[in-house]
Amino acid sequence: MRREAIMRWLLPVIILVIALAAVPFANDYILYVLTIAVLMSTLAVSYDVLLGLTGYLSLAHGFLYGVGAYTAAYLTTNSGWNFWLAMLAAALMSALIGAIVALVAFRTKGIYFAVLTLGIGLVGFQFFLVLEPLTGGVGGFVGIPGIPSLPGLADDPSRNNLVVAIVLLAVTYFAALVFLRSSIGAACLAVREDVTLAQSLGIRVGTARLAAFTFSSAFAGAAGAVFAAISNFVGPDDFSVMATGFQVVVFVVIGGMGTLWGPILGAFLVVCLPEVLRGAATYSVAIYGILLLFFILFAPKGIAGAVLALRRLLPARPASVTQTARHSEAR
Amino acid sequence: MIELLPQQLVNGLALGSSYALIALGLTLVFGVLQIPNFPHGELYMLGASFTYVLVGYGVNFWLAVPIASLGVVLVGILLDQVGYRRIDRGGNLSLMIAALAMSTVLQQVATLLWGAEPHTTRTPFTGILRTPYFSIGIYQIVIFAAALLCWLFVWLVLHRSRLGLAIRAMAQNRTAALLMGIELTWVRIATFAIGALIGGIAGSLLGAAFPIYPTMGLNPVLKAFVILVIGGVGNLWGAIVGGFLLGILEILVAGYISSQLQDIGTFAILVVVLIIRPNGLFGRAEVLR
Amino acid sequence: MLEIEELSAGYDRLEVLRGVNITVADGGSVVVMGANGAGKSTLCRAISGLIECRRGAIRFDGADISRVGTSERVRRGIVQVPEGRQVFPQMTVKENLRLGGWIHGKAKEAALREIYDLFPRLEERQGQNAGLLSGGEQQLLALGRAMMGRPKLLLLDEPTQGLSPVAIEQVAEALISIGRRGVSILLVEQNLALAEAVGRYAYVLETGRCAAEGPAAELLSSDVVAASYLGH
Amino acid sequence: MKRLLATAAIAALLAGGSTVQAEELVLGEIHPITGPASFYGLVMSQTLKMNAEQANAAGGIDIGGKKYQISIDTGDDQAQATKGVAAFRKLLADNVHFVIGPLASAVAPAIKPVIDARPDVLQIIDGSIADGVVNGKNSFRVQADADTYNDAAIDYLKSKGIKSSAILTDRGHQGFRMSEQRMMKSLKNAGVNIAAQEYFQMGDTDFSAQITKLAASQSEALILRGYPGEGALITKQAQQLGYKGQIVWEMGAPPSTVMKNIPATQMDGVVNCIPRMMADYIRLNVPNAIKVADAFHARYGKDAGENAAFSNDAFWILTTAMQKAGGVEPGKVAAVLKDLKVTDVPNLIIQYKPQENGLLFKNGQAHPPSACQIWHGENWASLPGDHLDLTTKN
Amino acid sequence: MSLLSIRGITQRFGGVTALTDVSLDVEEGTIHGLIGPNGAGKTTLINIVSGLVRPTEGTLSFNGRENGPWPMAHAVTLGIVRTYQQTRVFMGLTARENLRIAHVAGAGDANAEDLIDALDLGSSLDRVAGELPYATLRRLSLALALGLRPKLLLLDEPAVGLAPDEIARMAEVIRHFHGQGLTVFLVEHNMRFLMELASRVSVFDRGRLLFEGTPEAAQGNPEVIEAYLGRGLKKHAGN
Repeated sequence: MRREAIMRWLLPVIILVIALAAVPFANDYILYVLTIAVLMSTLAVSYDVLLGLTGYLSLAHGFLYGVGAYTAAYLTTNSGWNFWLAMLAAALMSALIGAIVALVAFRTKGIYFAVLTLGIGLVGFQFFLVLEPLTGGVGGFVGIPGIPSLPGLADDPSRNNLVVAIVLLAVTYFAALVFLRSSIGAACLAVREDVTLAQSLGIRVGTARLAAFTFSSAFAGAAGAVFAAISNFVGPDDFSVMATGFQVVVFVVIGGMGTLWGPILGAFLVVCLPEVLRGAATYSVAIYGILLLFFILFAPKGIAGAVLALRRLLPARPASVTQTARHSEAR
Repeated sequence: MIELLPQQLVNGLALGSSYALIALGLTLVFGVLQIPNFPHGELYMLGASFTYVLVGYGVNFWLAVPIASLGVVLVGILLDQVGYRRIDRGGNLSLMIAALAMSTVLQQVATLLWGAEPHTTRTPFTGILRTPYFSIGIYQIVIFAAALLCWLFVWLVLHRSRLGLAIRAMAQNRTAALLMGIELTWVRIATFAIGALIGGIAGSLLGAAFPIYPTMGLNPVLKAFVILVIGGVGNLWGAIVGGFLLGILEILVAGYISSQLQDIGTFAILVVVLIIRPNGLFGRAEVLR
Repeated sequence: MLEIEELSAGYDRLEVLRGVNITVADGGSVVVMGANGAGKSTLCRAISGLIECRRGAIRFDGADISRVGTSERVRRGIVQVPEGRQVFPQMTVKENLRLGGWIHGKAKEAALREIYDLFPRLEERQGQNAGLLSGGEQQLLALGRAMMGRPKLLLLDEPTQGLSPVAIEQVAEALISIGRRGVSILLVEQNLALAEAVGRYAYVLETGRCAAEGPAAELLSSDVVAASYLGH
Repeated sequence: MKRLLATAAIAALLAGGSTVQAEELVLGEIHPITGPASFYGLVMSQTLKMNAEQANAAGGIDIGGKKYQISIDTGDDQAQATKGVAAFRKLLADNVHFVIGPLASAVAPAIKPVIDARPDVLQIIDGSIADGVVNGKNSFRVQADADTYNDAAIDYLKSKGIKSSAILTDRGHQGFRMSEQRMMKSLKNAGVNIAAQEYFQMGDTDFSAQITKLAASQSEALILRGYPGEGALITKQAQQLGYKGQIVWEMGAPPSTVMKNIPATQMDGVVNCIPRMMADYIRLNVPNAIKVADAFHARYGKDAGENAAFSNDAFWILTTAMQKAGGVEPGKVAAVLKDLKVTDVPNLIIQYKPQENGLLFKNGQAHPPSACQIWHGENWASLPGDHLDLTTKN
Repeated sequence: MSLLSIRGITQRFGGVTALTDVSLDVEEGTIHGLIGPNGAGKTTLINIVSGLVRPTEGTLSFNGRENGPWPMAHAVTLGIVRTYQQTRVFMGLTARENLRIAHVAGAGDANAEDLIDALDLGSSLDRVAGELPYATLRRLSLALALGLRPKLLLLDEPAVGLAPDEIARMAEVIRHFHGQGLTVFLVEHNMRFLMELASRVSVFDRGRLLFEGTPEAAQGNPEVIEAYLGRGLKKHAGN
């Protein structure tokens, strides 16, 4: 079996085992940090379907995550929906809005695409502030019901949260793998690598990109729904371009674009490192920047690339679904 | 409300000239080297911070401006040599990510050096010009003049100097420029130097009117990208006109629609422009005509 | 003047030149013929330093220049008229010419005068943007621009491509007059007529190697070239 | 196996050790120690640590007959919600049951659900003026609420007989935005006409569109609600655009911060209506204020800043309540807090307005008195007739 | 019966006319060559037939359907597939992934094993395309097109840049698939290669159809030779 494929299955299992093993022992704080790391991994995996698979740099992902969070918050709090139903609705809502954003944004490419999605992210953030009846405005959305207990975890909301987050990550990850292996996933790869060639192979470029963006939005929305429920409160700051929108880029680039499992590592590193380094936090943001710069300059395939290189056994280059950033010219 | 229009238009022009000043350097670098120099906002911030430090040491403001700007030039060249040069063939995505990364790093370095707390250089221009129709601060006139002068400066460099000839050649056709014996490295350095110089001057002057803090460049550079898209990539005059346009539009939105929608207005305009014209309002303008 | 020895060069995976040997004597004019894909443009790009030389050597005036940058090669006197002319479309004719002499510092009027004498058409159009010129005029401009660099060796990459017969004649005339001034010429061409008009010595390139060489008059009138093109 | 035994032995030793040192009491705090808001948060944290050092140096605090050495466990929230929740949960995981903070209005509502769910935790907010974060059961606040800020300004307008006012609000400021409706109502009740209402955002540098409109409204007063950085810029631009009425600030605005964005002369006559803070009490010669300020300066070599008073008071209110409860059980301490009288607490800087029966808190909210100051020369000065009712023993 | 009929195609770009009133037919089951000097408009014609660019004037009919040309995606579903003069494969993906994309994009009924064998890609499947030797890349790019099971394959200089032995191999590959019933429209500069394969050639010069006939006839046609070798500066000869 090829190394990349091994990693693609092995790594999530390792993370799952570690996380689940931690569940019975960890304290509230560790559970919370792990839950956030798992949620951010979900977000990173969903974003990798867009950035890694199509090569388009969108900065509106934080906004779509927020759409999911607010949708679920509103439905569970004000309309009394069941959480699971609300999560589904949040995913659909994010997918819908994501599709609209995509229809607008894919008219452009390259820097224009990045600037446009940045603009959409900023406008969206402002909407969270302004649409007070729906979002609570600057005060945030308060009193969001927690996640309903899974069997056996009734008296332990923190563990319950982590388990639900892990399940969501697993679902997202396998959905992403299925997406990647589907004909649309193949079409996305083709679009990323060479739009003209893809067209001449009869691939419907527009459909492929739209599907990737929508897929990515839907799972961002689901992650947002879980975030809202575990926090019981969401405020606009959680979904700003410079916070979440930029951070997912960091996760994916540091982790390794297009591998799906790399971004999980990236998210864990970025979320957990500052917690481990609490106290040295003054430097933490600077460290993100330096890490990001380091990876893009010297290891554009991210941690995943480094892991694969370490495990290099055959003289041939690793077979991968990854793109090296160098091949995603002219988007 | 309509009787306020002259004043609001002046407000818009004043705001727009600060945008134009910042957009000018960004569009130059993008036009010549196709690099989305996101850290241009941080060059602006450094211009302000250096001036603040110098004035703090008792240096005269008008002396501090050029010294600070030259300091920014060095940082600008460094950005290119450290960050962009080695991924020049890496494609758009790598360039954009490197740009975002360097932007963050510079912000953090500034935080470590000067703290997150806002500072201000004591303003040397406090006067106000009042007319029956509008009033305007002297510093706003200075910024307005600086925007036009910087544009003129860049224009003169590009069109009246040997270096400018080389820069324009490189922007229009890299291969042919190389065959003229022009060295890409020097054109890069010169372009980044000029871009950073303008960014530095912008920060240096605006820092005398506005608070100075590590993330102060974020908003302006976002606006500058909007201007870049509206005004046409590499179109210097477009940067000036686009800057004024955006300034006036923002003021009109805040003044006549709602000050809650000021930001939404700006970016809604961007979205609309890009929907109608995916390559910007003035198209993918002739690079550095 | 120019000695190319066992030169190999290409792009990424693709090796286009596979051990090419070419010599241009002082004041000589050499043509390199070959069908598309034979490696003619690659040869030009390798000589001017736009792509790196993988194996073999390029010597110019006795010095090995195979590791020297493009700019330095221009300074030493190797000036290329690139394929497709590549004028700077949004600059005036005069600015294009000034760029040709860029390495020699501020362009002197006398140098411009010389070019205008050679190509009076350019003087008429000196204030116009180069992008607005006709194909033939652009080719003359590219030639004039190269001459502003005071070349010792002028490299021409298919200067007749896409030109009308009249324009081709103008180019031929210009090249002959340039040759008379003692400038060495290396002309890469598909057009046999121009090659015959300009070249003294000829090489035929096929799939990245020299398939034949000899005095132009003999080689070009023989069937070798036609065979290479038409596959006889 | 040997190793396992050794581990167990160490664990037992540690457990034994902790019973020996039972007199150690850990107080948690949650403030932005890093990040953009660290400028405000750091001094608050330092004040708490200084208080603990002083109490320890004096032999500790006597609670129920035991002398407790106080240690401060710092949670850095970086003024961000998620970071704040993590920091807060870390404190809880460290077995901390008393938390002072937060400062940031992004953090306070985010940790509120956690506090509501943990009756064994007691929180005293010393910074955030956000709405709806105090429950009066296990979460209290010594900082003023937004209404206190608003009422101070309204009282000022009333006292000057001002009949119309324009308002300019930082629309990203949780406390000011959420209290807007209540403020409108109070203004109406006070007979003040709201001539115009506009917004800006933190980080904005150009306010000319809004000011042009506000100036055209010809209101007698202009109330600015937000942070002093923008406040100074707005004041400057308002003068430039010919605004003639009285400018009234609602912002914690130390002179050093104000001066950074506006020449002193342009500030002349601006009135700031806010709860009294550190600098006011120093100016009004409150002994504790001077004592803390001097100690702070001696300890850290810099000024304590405006919010130090709240942190200082939170510390003493909490420890006093523990003493009165005779133990460190959060539920009991909270019960004491509800009945705590202003005069019960030593070392207070802020001269809290006693509520019914002299109580410090009403529904968990303490009431720092507010007052207006006017800018003269290079500094804030008391308005004529301003005086202080000393309500606490010192 | 002709599979492809090109009728009156004219293409102008700005002021330049790249093709002038071109009409020609490609018979089913043939290898039809297209030659001409640089700038003759050969690639432009391929671009038009494949649907990459729309012609200024003119129509196509293909396999009994009128009213072409069709947009690229549609053309592919009708069975018109092209390759590019530059090597175009998905450089960042493995050969296997490249083939999977073609497989997915096509009807999915292509026999992948047959393709891999015929194009000798078996040993390169798990290597990233960007690292494969040039000749393998050329075959891979051909495999991508063939994976779509075209009726008509438009080949734009498949042998460019190849060494002589590799050219022979390429010719073999084309013949192999031609033998399976594929119609090929072949633009090529390498005349020897073309002559070996094509049963009929069209010669273009400056956007016009200059000659049509057998390869041998083309080689002997004075007009063709003139166009190709560009004689016409006789007066300078000997200068």
